[in-house]
Formats: sequence, structure tokens, C-alpha cells
Amino acid sequence: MTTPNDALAWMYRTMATSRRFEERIRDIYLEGKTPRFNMADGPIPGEMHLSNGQEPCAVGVCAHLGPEDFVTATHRPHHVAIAKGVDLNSMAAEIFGKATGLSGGRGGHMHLFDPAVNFCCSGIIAQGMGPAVGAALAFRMRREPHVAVAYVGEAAVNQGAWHEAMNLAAVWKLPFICIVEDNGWGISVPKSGSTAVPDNAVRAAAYGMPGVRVADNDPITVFDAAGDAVRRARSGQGPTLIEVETFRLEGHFMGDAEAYRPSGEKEAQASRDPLPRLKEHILREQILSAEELAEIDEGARSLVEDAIGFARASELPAPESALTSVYVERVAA
Amino acid sequence: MTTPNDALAWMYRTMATSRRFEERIRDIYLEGKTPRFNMADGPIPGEMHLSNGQEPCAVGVCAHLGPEDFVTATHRPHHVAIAKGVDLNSMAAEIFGKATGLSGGRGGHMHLFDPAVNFCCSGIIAQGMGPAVGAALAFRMRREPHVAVAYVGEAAVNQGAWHEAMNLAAVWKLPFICIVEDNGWGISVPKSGSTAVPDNAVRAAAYGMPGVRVADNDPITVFDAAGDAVRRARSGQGPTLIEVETFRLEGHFMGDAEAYRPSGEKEAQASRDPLPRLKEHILREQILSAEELAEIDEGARSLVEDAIGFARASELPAPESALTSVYVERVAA
Amino acid sequence: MNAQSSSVAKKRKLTIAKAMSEAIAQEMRRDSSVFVMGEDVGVLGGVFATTQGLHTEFGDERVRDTPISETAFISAAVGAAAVGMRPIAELMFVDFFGVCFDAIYNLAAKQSYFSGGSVSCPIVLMTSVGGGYSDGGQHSQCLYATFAHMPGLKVVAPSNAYDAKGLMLAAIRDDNPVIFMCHKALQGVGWLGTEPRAVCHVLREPYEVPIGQAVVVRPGTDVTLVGWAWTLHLALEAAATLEAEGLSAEVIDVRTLAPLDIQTILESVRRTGRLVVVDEDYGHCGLAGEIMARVCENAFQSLRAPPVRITYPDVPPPFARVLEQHVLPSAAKVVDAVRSLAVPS
Amino acid sequence: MNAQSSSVAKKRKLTIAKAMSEAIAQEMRRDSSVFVMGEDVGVLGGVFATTQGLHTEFGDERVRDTPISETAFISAAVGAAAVGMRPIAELMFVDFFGVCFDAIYNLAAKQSYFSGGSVSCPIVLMTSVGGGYSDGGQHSQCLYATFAHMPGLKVVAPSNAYDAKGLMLAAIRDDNPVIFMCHKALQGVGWLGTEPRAVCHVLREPYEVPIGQAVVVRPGTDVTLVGWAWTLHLALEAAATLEAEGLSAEVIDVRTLAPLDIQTILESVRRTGRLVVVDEDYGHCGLAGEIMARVCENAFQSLRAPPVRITYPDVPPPFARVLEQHVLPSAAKVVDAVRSLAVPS
Ligand SMILES: Cc1ncc(C[n+]2csc(CCOP(=O)(O)OP(=O)(O)O)c2C)c(N)n1
Ligand SMILES: Cc1ncc(C[n+]2csc(CCOP(=O)(O)OP(=O)(O)O)c2C)c(N)n1
Ligand SMILES: [Mg+2]
Ligand SMILES: [Mg+2]
Repeated sequence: MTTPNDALAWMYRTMATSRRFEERIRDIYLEGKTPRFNMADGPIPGEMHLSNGQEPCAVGVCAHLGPEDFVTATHRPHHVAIAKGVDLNSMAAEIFGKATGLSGGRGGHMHLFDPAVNFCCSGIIAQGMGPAVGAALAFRMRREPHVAVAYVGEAAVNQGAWHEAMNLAAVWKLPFICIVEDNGWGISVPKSGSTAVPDNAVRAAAYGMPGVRVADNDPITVFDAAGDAVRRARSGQGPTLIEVETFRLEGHFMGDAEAYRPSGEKEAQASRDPLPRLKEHILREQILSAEELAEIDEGARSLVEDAIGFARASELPAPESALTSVYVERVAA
Repeated sequence: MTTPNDALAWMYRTMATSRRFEERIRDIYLEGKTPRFNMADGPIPGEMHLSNGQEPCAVGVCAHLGPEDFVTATHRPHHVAIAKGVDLNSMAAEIFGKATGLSGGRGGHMHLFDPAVNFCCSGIIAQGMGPAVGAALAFRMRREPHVAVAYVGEAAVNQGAWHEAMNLAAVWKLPFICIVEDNGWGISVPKSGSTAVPDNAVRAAAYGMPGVRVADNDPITVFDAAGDAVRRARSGQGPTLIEVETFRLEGHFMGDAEAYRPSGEKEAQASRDPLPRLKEHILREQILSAEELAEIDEGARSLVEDAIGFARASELPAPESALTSVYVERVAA
Repeated sequence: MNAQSSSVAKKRKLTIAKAMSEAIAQEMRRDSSVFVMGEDVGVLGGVFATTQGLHTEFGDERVRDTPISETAFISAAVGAAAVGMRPIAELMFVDFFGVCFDAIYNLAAKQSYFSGGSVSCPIVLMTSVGGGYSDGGQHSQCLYATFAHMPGLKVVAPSNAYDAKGLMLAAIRDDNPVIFMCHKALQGVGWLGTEPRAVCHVLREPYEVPIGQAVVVRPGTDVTLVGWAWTLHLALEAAATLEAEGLSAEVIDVRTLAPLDIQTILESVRRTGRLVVVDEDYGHCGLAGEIMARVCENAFQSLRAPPVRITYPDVPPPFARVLEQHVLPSAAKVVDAVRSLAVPS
Repeated sequence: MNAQSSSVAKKRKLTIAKAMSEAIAQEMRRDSSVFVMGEDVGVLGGVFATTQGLHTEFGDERVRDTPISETAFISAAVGAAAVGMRPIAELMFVDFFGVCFDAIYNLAAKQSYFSGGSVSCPIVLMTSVGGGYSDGGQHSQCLYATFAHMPGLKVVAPSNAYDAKGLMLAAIRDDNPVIFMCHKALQGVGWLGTEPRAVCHVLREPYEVPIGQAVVVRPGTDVTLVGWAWTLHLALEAAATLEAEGLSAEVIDVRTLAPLDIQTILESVRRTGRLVVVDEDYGHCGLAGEIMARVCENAFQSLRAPPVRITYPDVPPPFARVLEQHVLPSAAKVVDAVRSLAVPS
């Protein structure tokens, strides 16, 4: 199968935007946290889970999705949010805890909700599985052609919620796709220490659904596998499980010393960085010229700078706004 | 493989005891509940889940176990408790809510704990999985040759706790066996309505462990499959999943009108009752004579009558004893 | 509007179970986004008859039996709600909340907050509570405070069929997650006894009982008795006994456990000067203590005696009838408590 | 014995994290049935450094990294305990309890009761609580009342390293399930700020701080301030401010949230006549209200003013610092509350 050129270009641009975004967040996160690192300090306090390296999982899937399709991401959500089309300004402002953020600073980086593109994420392992299955159920009941996708880390596959949602999606034959981002680690625990099988795709058989393993963090292979799954889902053939071999170029969260990682592993992964690899592919296949790619890189850069600028310039929320939005006020007629 | 004669005799005797026990409990349960059925009334109040028909699952496995081996059963526990060797008097007294019961009437029929034979059960679906895995871990850590067995119904396999415990047992390669009693129904919901695969044994592959399906509610096939699993476990080769095709001859609980069951299903099952079938087998193979079998039946009957008599004659607990045993009082040195 | 002020229509009496089913059916006819899912809610019509007749009328698609996967189907309700459905899910016994509470308190309850109000969560979670029929320690709890403690949830617990229907309609129409607790001793299913006062006249037409409003169900002057669900009936029974002794008890049905209508209670206590709260949930950190605390914070000067509570002691529900009856609240315990307050005769 | 009455030994100061690890190590050396399991407790030594050094000393077998399967490993702890082990399990953040609470409240907490005391459940469940560092609504909660509400559990929440070590040793040796809550703002891990008073002298040798005993950490005469874990330090800070204003505050560290030592609080309130409880958990049905209720039940006549509480309001923890600081309790809020009690100067 050959990937359409515009899809490749979109994937590259989106990966570049996500990468740039994460790099800027990383640097700004450290502001105010030196010399003494205290998570509570600086313009972006709290935990920060970056997704650098995992962009193929985001773009290869979201390339097939529209704003009505529903996606839940994990505690490591930025790449997926960006690929799903979450407004970058409101997202950045949320991460900075500003009034103009997606939730006015109530949620923060692990709780990004954007109803305009049916995206959300959460901080509890495998917690996004059920909501995505539920959205898929709604689509099915309303005879709408949309799909719902839940992202989980490879370690999340051992959480009960994952199993229950997989079975439910299969019993009800819902337009649902589970993407397992297998970066090999759940914080400090390697996959072999937590998971009874090396390849989670085999677990699809427990639900009578197709299971696919995508090797080598390759956006194009992800694109192909996801395309099949989305087609199956939209045409009423039920759910699919896709596990993508990927890696994180940063620690579990910012501040993670990563002493647990075997020596050489990080370096080897960095040398397989999917972003330059995709760029090389695009050049090699003459899909875009070096100039066009540079233009895309520049576009990504300025998009991100605008978002960061917007976030920095935005007002802090009024302290009392902490007390509102606990309930939605409007009541249906 | 031929089943040893003494094992067959033990299985028959145990099945006969369990059957007799359940029949007596069923009749006594209805005392005080006519003409108006109110669960709160009579000598045995509360919910009552009988296991008539499912005895092969109990005896085929427990035939391989000793008192140190650990077993957790479900909300439908009597047949397994009896096969595991729980004292019938204390168990009956517990079911009657008497002071001489296993817990002095605090637990009741869904909460039978007998540390003398490492047996317990519980009322939450799949809740016995983790404790059995934990006991298996203890055996492993102490280099003891014991195994731990968790019973679940086929509908419980869709509960998150089941999945987590299976994976944990497999990752740690523990001496653990999961027995799925597949009676085809979770209350009113047929297996096909709740479970994405027709045969739960295939789910063993999700944990890299052997999975076996035993057809036709046959104690001898259960005995064989369980024998393999117990040998594997005791010799350090890790866990096994066994699903047994079985059926319940009564409703989900006493008082269940079973309007949800397709017509003819119950009658067909009753005609395949495993107790007379085992008796015929034993006679046909000339393992025991008709006289010997009658003697066993009579022994079972009198054992059960003694237990019921003991329970009836026992004192009610002192009301204030409701307030004790919330904590264990002794503290380790 | 309450059960007493009902219309001129023929006095049709319903159980809480029937009232719940009727409310759901009416709303399902009106609003195609409403659907029901849970264990045995289909052909069986709910173990506690909460969905009686619905499967026949609305079919498999809108009345869905689920696997025993509470986390999956309750969090699925949250996702379906996020894209515009109004799911009603059933957690068969509240005691099972421990296998799925994350979906309830971290997901449903926080969807509005995390989204700054831009994603609503209009779900109803029905669940049965309470003991008294020897169902043992994992099938007899109330856990009112456990749910009421969590911001973002609304929690209702009706004491009669009239309120059950009105609160159910209000709950389905509410854009926020509502926990609807129905007490097994009031429910009116065939295999359990039923408090006769819970079975009462229920209007045929749809109506709402507002969430967040307590109600004075019996006026009185000497002491305020506060209860809800089953304990409301204990309070009423106690009030009748006390009346014979010349003591006038005002009885309040809390109805909504969160957000709590403390005003109605405060107004009463300001008049009576005495408070007894009756709660079937565990005492420590329970709603009874919370009500006492709020009264002491806000009407301290009005109290002519220390506030008193009758609660479940801090022990798991025992099985044996003699044990369970010992620990359950009762009208006699309420009467004793009131007498101990040395109310002037 | 408390932090102040420490011995003649060189004043070795430890963080709570180190004190916890040391207690566990000492007990593991003494008792081969003690072992640890949880996420990242092995090579990493615990995300909150609760198991620092243990993996190196005791190895894979007794210091076990688990899958992210809280239900499985916590209920495995219950089973292991039933056959004679003394497991220590870690639930990384208390906020995750919703995925595994059944194993805790229905299984661990009821093992003794269901068995009539014949099967014990000597497990310790360590879990981190609290906010203040912008970790958002699923990583900043306290949920004290949620755990304290459940019969069969003991719940401790130390405010300093001395108590942390003593309570951990008592918890491991207790034959019942103990929830050990360590507050992130006190813990002393490198990547979070730490309340300096939580880092204190800790005896090298093993010792127990008894579970179920509160302690007066600062004597006073005008008002009783009650706190625990992080809020204890707010109370102390407020007491210092109030002292400058001529107000003498007695400060009590509750230390054990269940079973609650109400006597120590009652004795104090009987002397001071005034009560302020500071609680970082949600207010509705929280422990602060429970303490107020118990004081009103038992020392009503001694109260010279209504009891007051400073709690988290009933909203999920917001992320933005300005929002979170607005809702968290603070010493200033405590000082204001005391002033509002119109204590005679
Ligand atoms: C139920 C639950 N348990 C534990 C955690 C703490 N936690 C956050 S991320 C994480 C590791 C997740 O690993 P994985 O699913 O592989 O995702 P990754 O971080 O590698 O992207 C853990 C244990 C949590 N958030 N929720
Ligand atoms: C977590 C949980 N959910 C629901 C129930 C209610 N319930 C009790 S038994 C049962 C059906 C169980 O079916 P299965 O596991 O097949 O066992 P069987 O009753 O057929 O023996 C259900 C839904 C429960 N006890 N626990
Ligand atoms: Mg991972
Ligand atoms: Mg079954």
C-alpha cells in the first residue's frame, strides 16, 4: 500500500509541530526550577509527561480521523492532542494554567478536554478505555459513521479497565480502536517485568478481534494498520487492537533521572528518532523538497511560538473560579 | 489416563454429599418463606446460591488438593467448600447464622472462611482471584509445594480483577490455577451476551499460559485436566486456566423464576445430571458395586443430617457479638 | 409538591420499583438519547425491578444487558454522555462500587470541572442500598457518605415512590451525574419485604422532584428528626410513638444527600432546639455526623441539647438476623435517643 | 513518647521517606514474612522514596515491582496475609483507590469479621496523599474520610518522620490492615518541596508509635486546633501567629484517623472551650465534620463557641497554582477562623 503524499506531508507537519511544542514546553517547564528542582515552581508547575519520540502513534492514527471521531489519550497526551486538532493556543494556555486555557486552568496537562474535536485525556491508567467505548456505542446507536480511539501505554494493558472495555467493545461490535503505545517502560518497570506476553497484540484473540503489532516506531506502518482498523470500524465490522513499538526520548516525567534504563538504550533510540527518519523518507521518495520541508519546519515553529506567546500573555484565572464548573449549570429542557 | 478407583469413589462420595447438602438447604431455606416468599424470613435468611449440577468442577479439582492448598470459591461456594474439606457442621451452622458457625454467624453463606483447610469465598465477582494469587505467591516465596486455586463463574471472566490476577500469576509464574465454572449464565445473561469469545480457555494465550476447556460437565475429564495443572504448578511451571462446561440445576438464587431460560434447556440439563452419570460409570466399570454405592449415598445422607442437626441445635449468637472481630485482637510480637 | 399534595386523579399506588421504571420509560419516549445499561436490566427487568417492562417496549438497543464489567459500562456511560447521550446505568448493589469507583468519582464526577464546564456528564447511576434481610457484609451496605463526599456528584435517596419518580425524572434531565440510591427495604420487589409507606400514590404524568431539596414530612415542635430512604420511616415511626408520649417530633426527609439542603434542617432546629439524625450508613465520617456538624456550625445558639445520631456502628454488616438487627438503626433506638434529650413534656 | 522526647543520641534527622524505608528495612530483617510490592518500589525505590535501598538489600523476591494492576496485587496481599505473610503494598497515589477499593474495603477490611477473627489480615497499604504542587485533580486528593469511613481498616497519617517510623513499625506488626498515608508535602523527596518540621530526629533503633493515639503537640488554653499530616503544620504555624496576638492555641496531631482517639481532643476542648479542625480533604462528610460532631455529642456544654472547620471545599483539585492555593487550607485561614471565634484577648 502506498501512503498518499498529502497524508505523509500532514504527518510530517504534525510530528514536527508536536516535537517543537514538546521541546518548548520542556525548556519552559525548567524555568524557575533551577538551581533547586521543585515541581511546584515555575510557569508550568506539576507533573509533565512529554511524548517526544512517540509521535508516530499519534499521526499514523489521527490522519484517518475527523473532528467528530472521538479520541482519549493518556497522561502523556500532547502528541495525540495535536494530531487530533486540539486548538494549540487553548492547549498551551491550559498547560500554563491560564484563564484562556481549555478549562480555564482547572484541568492542566493531564486533563485536556476539547469538545470541538472530541478529544480528552486523563491521569488514571487505562481510564480512557471505557469512555471511548461509550462514544463508539453512541455512534453506533445513532447510526453515525464515526469511530472512537483509546490510547494506552503498554503497561496499561495489565489494568482491569483495559480488559473490561476490550470485551465490551467486542461483544457489542463497536467502532472502537485501541492503540497501545509500547515504549517499553511503565515508569521504571520494563514491559517484561509487568506483562506476561511480549506482544500485546496477541491479547486481541481474547476478544475475538484482530490484533496488529507495528514494529519500529514507523508512522507509515501505523498509518496503514490504522487505516484498516478505521475502515473496519466505520463499516460496522467491530473493534481492532493495534500495538505500536515506540519509545520516549525523555524520562517518564520531567525530573526523571532514568537510572533504571540499561546503558545505551536511550542513545540507540535517539539514533532512530522517527522525525528525521520520516524527513529522509520524504526526501528520498521525492515527495517534498528540502525547501518545502524547511518551510513546514518553520511553520511548525511559528505555530508553536504563537501558542506559547498566547499562553504567556494570557491572564491568570480569577482565584474564585476554582469554585465553579463543578457542575454544569445548564439543564436540558 | 485412567482415574484411580479411590479417586473415583472419593469424587462420587463428595458429589453425593454436596448434592444432599444442597437439597436439604434448599428445602430448609423455603421454611418460613411460604405462602409469601420473603428472603428475610425462615431459618436461613438472605440470598442462597445453590450449586447443584456443578459438583464436577469441585471434586475433579479438589481431588488433587490437600488442606494446605489454598482455594477461593465464589458466591456459589458449597460444593467447593465440601470438596475442599470444610467442616460440614461449622459450615451448616454458619449458613443458619449460629454461634457455632465458622464465623459465629457474621459471614453467612457467601463468606465461608475455614483456615484449617485454607478455604474462603466471597460475594464480589472475581474477588477471589487476587487472594489465591497472593497465597500462591506466599507458597512460592516460602518454597512450599502448595498450589492455590481460584474458582470463578464464566461471567466473572469479564471482570477486570480476573485479568489483572491472571497476568500477575503468569508474570510471576506462580502455582496458581483458575477454574472457570461455565454454567452458561450470569444471572439472566447468557454467555454469548457477555463474553466476546465462546471459549474462555482461549484467553489463556493472553497470559502465555495453558488453557483447557473441559466439555460436558464430566468429573473425570476435570480430574485429568486439573491433575496436569496441579503437577505443573507444584513443579514450578506456573499457572493454568481451566474452563469447565457445567450447569446449575437450580435458579441463580433461590426464588429465581428463570423466565429468561429458553424452554427445554433446564430439562435437557437435568437429564445429563452428572451425579447419576458418575454412578453409572462406576457401576459399568465395576469400580464399586451397587451396594457399596448405596452405602456411600447413605453415608452422605447421615453426614448431612448430622450437620443440619448440629446447626439447628446450636445457639444463636449473642447480639453484641456483632460488634466484635472487626479487628483481630492479637498482635504479633 | 410532595406525595401528600397529589392531584384529584384516582389514587394509583406504585412501588418505588414501578415508579422508577415508569419515569425512565416516560423519559425514553420523550428523548431518544436516553438509554439504559447494566447487569440484568434487559429481559429480567433489573434484579430490583428498576427496568421492568423497558426491554419489551424499547428493545435490545436501548435497554442493554452488560457483561459483569462495571468499570467498562459506567465509564462507557461517561463517554456516551460526552457525545450527547443520556445514559442510565445500574450498579446492581452499591457494595460493588469498589470495582468501579474510579469511573464514578474520577471520571463522571470531574468531567465538567476538567473541561471547564464544556463537556457535561448527564448520566444517572441507579444503585440499590441497605440491609435488613441477612444478605451479609458485601450486599447490605449503604455507603451514603462515600458517594456524598465526592465533589461533582449529586446523590439522591428517595423514601417513597412519589419522590422516586420525581427524582428520577429530575436526575435524567440533569446535565450532571446523579447517583440514584434505591433502598431494598422500600423497593417493592416480590422477594423482599417492603415498608408500606414507601408504596404510595404516584401521578401518571411526568413531574420532577427537585434535586437538592429536603422536605418536612411531619411538622413538630420539640425535636427535629432527620432521616432519608429507610431511616425516614424509622423517624416517622418514632415520631408516632413519641406523640403518644406527648412529644412533638418534626421529621425531615433529606432526599438529596449531595448537595445537601441544610437550610431546611437549620430552620427546623432553630424552632425545635433539638436534633436527632438517623443514618443506616457507618457512623465514622458519615452523613449523620456531617449534618450534626453543619447544625452546630450554623445554629449552635439554637441547640438546647447536644445533637444525637443513631447510625450503623463501625462494623461490617453481619449475616445472622439476630446480629444484623442488633446493629441496624430502629425506631426504638430513635425513641430512646429523643427521651435522653430530656425534652420537656 | 513523641518526637520531642527523643533520646541522648546524636540528633540524626530523617525525612519521612527515609524513616518509612528504615522502618520497613528493620522489620524485614527481623521477620522473613514481611515483603514489599507495588509499582516502582524495586530498582526505583518508590516514586515517593518509600522503599529506598530495600531492593539492593533484599532483592527481587522480597521487594517486588508489580504490573499496574492495583486490584491484583492488593488482593494478592490479602491472600498472602491469610497464609501467614505480612505484605506491605504501595498504592502510588491515594487518588487511584477507585480502581482497587474493593480489594481494600470489601476484602482486606472484612477478612477478620467474615472469619470471626480466625483469619487475620496483617497488611500495610502505603499511599501518598495531598496536593499543593499543581498535580491536578487526579493526583492531589487526600480522601482521608473515604478510608476512615470503612470498618475494619486502621488509618494513620503521620506529620513528621519520628511518627512515620514509629507508626510504620506499629503498622507492620499489627495483625489488621493499616492504611499508611504519607503526605507529599512532608515526604522529603527531591522533586517536591518539604515542610521543614516534618524532617526531624528519628531514633536508630526500632520503636512503635501506637496506632489509635492522638497527641498534644503544643499546649494552649484558649482554643484547640486539630490537624494531621500537612494540616498539623498549618495549625502549628497559626498557633505561632496567634501567640503573637496573645492567643494561646493548643494543637493536637490526630495521627490515627481510624480508630479515632477522640478522648485527647475532648480533654483539650473541655479546657479551651473552642475547636477549630483543619482538614485538607473535601468538607462534605469529611473527618473534620466527624470530629466536630463527636465533640458536640460529648462535650457540648464545654463549648463556648460553635466549632469551626477549615477544609477543602467540595471541588476537585484544580491545576493552576492560583486556583489550588485558593482552595487549600492555610495558616491564615486558621488564624482568621480563630479570630472569628471572638476569643477573649
Ligand atoms: C491506576 C493507576 N495506577 C498507577 C498510576 C501511576 N502511573 C502513571 S503513568 C504510569 C506508567 C504508565 O506506563 P504506560 O502505560 O506504559 O505509559 P507510559 O508512561 O509509558 O506512556 C504509572 C504507573 C496511575 N496514573 N494510575
Ligand atoms: C462485581 C460484582 N458485580 C455484580 C455482582 C452481582 N452478581 C452476583 S452473581 C452474578 C452472576 C455471576 O455469574 P457467573 O460468574 O457466571 O457465576 P454463576 O452465578 O453463574 O455461578 C452477578 C452479576 C457481584 N456480586 N459482584
Ligand atoms: Mg509505557
Ligand atoms: Mg455462570
